[in-house]
Amino acid sequence: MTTHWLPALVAIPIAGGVLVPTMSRRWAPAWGFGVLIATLGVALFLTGLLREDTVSYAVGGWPPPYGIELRFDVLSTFAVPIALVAALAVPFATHSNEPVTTPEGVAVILVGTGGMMGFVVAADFFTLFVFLEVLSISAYGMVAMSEERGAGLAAFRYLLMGTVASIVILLSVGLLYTLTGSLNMADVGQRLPDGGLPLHLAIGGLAAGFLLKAAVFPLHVWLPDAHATAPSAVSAILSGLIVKMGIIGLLRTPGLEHLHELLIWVGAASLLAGALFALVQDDLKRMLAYSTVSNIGLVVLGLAVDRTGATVHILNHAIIKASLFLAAGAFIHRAGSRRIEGTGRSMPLTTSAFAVGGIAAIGIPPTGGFTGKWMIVLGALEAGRWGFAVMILLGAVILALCYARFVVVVAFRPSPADREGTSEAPLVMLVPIFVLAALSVGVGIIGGPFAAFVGK
Amino acid sequence: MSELFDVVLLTLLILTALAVARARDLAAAAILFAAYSLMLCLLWLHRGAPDVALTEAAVGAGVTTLLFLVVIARTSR
Amino acid sequence: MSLLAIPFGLIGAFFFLAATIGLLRLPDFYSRAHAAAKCDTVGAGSILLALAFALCPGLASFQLLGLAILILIAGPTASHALARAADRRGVAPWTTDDP
Amino acid sequence: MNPRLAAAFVTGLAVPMLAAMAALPRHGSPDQPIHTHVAREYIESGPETGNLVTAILLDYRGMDTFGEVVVIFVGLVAVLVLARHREPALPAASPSPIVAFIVRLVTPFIALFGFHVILSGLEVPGGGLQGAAILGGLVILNGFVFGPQHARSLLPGRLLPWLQGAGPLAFLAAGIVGGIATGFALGYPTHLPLLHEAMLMGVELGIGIGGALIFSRLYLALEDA
Repeated sequence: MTTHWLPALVAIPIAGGVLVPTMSRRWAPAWGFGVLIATLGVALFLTGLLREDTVSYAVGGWPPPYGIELRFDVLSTFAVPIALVAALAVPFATHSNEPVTTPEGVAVILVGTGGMMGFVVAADFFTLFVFLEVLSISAYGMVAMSEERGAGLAAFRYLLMGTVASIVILLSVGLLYTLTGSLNMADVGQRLPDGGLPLHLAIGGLAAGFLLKAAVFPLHVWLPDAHATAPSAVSAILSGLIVKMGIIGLLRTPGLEHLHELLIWVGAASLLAGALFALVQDDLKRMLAYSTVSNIGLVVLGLAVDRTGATVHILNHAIIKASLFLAAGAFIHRAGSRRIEGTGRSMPLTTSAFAVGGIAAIGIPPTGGFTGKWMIVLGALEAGRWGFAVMILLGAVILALCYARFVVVVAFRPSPADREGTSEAPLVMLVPIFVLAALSVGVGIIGGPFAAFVGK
Repeated sequence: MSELFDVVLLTLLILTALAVARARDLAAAAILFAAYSLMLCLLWLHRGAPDVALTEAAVGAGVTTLLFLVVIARTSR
Repeated sequence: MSLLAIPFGLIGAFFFLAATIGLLRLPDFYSRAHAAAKCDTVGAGSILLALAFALCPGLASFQLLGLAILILIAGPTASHALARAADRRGVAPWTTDDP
Repeated sequence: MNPRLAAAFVTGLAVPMLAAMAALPRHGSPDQPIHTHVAREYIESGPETGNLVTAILLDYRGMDTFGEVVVIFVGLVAVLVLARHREPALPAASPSPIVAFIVRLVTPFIALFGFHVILSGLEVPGGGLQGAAILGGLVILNGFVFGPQHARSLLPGRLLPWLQGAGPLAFLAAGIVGGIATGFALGYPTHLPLLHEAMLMGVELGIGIGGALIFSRLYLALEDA
C-alpha cells in the first residue's frame, strides 16, 4: 500500500521547523505544539494502516532500488512516541527560563522530530544516514540550549562522540554500497556477499556506530552529562527518543545475527554498569540518565535473544523515561535548583506520577515496562542463557533501589532551610507528566495484544 | 603518469593531514586544513568527480576556513 | 596562436621557480611576501595566459583570460593586505645592519 | 587525549580499514556490483543532456539532498541557540583603501559568478551548494574588510527569516508541485519540460540563496557571540 501521508510524516515537522524563525516569540510554542500534534495524527493514521499491510512509498516515482523508498513497518511505529513526547515537551518548557521555546529552540525540536521521522521510515541506507545527521545535529543544539554550567562542554563532547559514530556509519554504508552496488535496505540484504573482511567491517562498523549513538556501556561516557545538563523537556526527548535511534539503526543493520554473542555481553555489561552507576548518583537527572544506559543495555541484550521484546521495550521505555524526566523537571522548576529534597511534600500529584513512572521503569506488572522486560527474560531463558535472565532481574532490583531512594528523598526529606514554600507544578507541566504516566501504565494493561501487533 | 599524480597527491594529502594534527597554533592549523582541502579537491578532480571537487574547494577550502578564522580571532583575543 | 603558449608557459615556470627560491632564501617577512606576490601574480598569470592561448579559440580561453585578470587584481591586493597587517603588528623589516 | 593513546586508536582503526580496502574489488573494474547494478541504470536511463550528478542529486535521490539541506539549516539554528548571549560585534579596523577599493570592485563580479555557478549546475559541474559557498564567502569577505555591520547590511533584512529556509522550502514546494504533476512527492514531470526545468531551477536557486544566507548568518552569529 502507498499513501502520500508517509512523506508528509517527515515533511510536516521539518516544514514547521523551517517556518518557526519567521514567527514572533509569542507564537512559536503554540505553533510548535500544533505542528507536532498534526504529526502525531499522521503517525497514528499510518500505524492504523499498518494493521492491514506494510506501507511503502517510492519518492519521486522511481521504483526501488533506483529511487529512495520510504517504508512504514513495525519499527516505524516508534513515530507515535516520537511525536507524542516531542509534542508534550514543548508546552512543558514554556515555564522554564531556558531558551527551549524561543523560535530557534522550537525550530531545533521540530526539525529534530522530522529527522527522527525520516530515520524511522527510511528504507535506504543513505537516507537513514542523512536523517541520522538531521536528528543528531538537532540533538547537539538541544543540549546546548541549557543555561546550566558545563552545558556547552557537554554538548561539545556529545558532538565529538556523535560525529565519530556518524563517520563510522557513513564509511560502513559506503562499504555496503561498494559490495552490493545498492543502497536500498531490502536489496542490500539480498545482494550481500557470503563473507570476507569488507562485509564484516561494514556490519561491525554499522553496529559500532549505532551502539555509540545508543550509549552502550563503555561508549556511554557522553550521555550522563548531556542528558543531565540539558533542559528537562529536552532530556525527555534525548533520553526517551534520540538514544533509541541507535537501537532502531541496529535493528535495521543487515547480518546482525553474526554479532549476537557480542551484543549479548555488551548489553549485559551495560545493563549492570548503568544500574550500578545510577545507584551512586545524588542528582536525580544523572540517576535517570544512567538508568537509560541500563535500559539500553537491556534492549541490546534483547536484540540478540528476542527482537520483538526489544522493540516493545524501546517503545515503552520512551514513554516511561520521558515521564520521569518531565517529573524531575517539575521538581527542579519548583525547587529553583537541583536540590530537590522535600519538594514532593507540596507536590503530591507530581510525586505520585514520578512514583508510577519509577514502578514502570523497574518493570513491575501491570505497567508498560513489564511487557518488554518479561519477553526478553523469557527469550534469554529459551535460548538457554539463564545467567543473563538473572542479570536482568538483578538490574531491575538495583534500579528499584535507585527509584525508591529518590521517592524518599523527594517526598520525605525535609526541605533545605533557605527555600521558600513550594507548591504543586503548574498545569502545563502536570498535564504532560500525567498523560505520559497514564500511558506508561495503560500500554502495559494492553501489553499482550500490543506485543502481538509488534511481533507480527 | 596518471597513477604517479595520484600517488603524489595522496602523499601530500597525508602530509597536510598530519601537519594539521601536529600544528600547535590554531590559525596555522586552519590554514593547513585549507591546504588539505585543496589537495582533496585536486584528487576529486583527478578521479573524475568535478562536482565534488567544486564543493570541496568552495565549502572545504573556502567558507569553512573563513569560519574557523573568525572563531579563532574571537576566542584567542 | 597556440604557439604563443610556449613562451608564456616558460615565463610562468621561471617566475614560479624564482619565487620559490626567493621564498626559501630571502631574510624577512616583507621580502618573502614580495617573492610570493611575484609567484602569484606573474607566474600564475602567465601560465593562465599560456593555457588561454593553447585552448584558443573557444569559450574556455575567455574564461581563463578572466581568471588571469582576477589574479592580476587579487594577487597584489592580498600581498598588500598581508604586508600592511604585518606592519601594524610591528613586524620589523630586515635592514643591512642585521646579520 | 593522550597522544600515544590517540595514535594507537587511529592505528587500530586504520589497519582493518586498509585491509578491507585491499580486499575490495579493484577500482574501475567494470564487472563489479557497483558498476553493474543501480549506477548502470542511472547512466543508461538518466538525462541525455545536462549534468548527470545534478540529475541524481535532485531527481533519483532528491529526498537525500532535501535531508542534507535540512542538515545545513539546523546547523545554523543550533549555532543561533548557542550564540544567544549577544555582544555587539567589534567594528573592523579601518580598512586599507586599496583593499577596500578592490573588494568593492570585485564584489558584483563574484556575486554574478556565484549565481552563474548555482544555475549552471544543471548543465555543467556546479550547483546550489557550491554557489551558496561562493556567495556566503563573498559576504564574509566583506565582513572581514568593512566589519560585520556592513556584512549584515548586505543581507535582506525583513525577508531573512524566510529566505534562510529557502533550501528546504524550495524542496517542499517542488515536492508538492511534483506530487500534483506526477502523483509522487518530489517527482519531476518529464512530460512537461518547461515545468520540469522551472522546478529544477527553483530548487537550485533555493539551495543557493538559502545556503548563502545560512553561511552569512553563521559568520555573523560567530562575530556576535
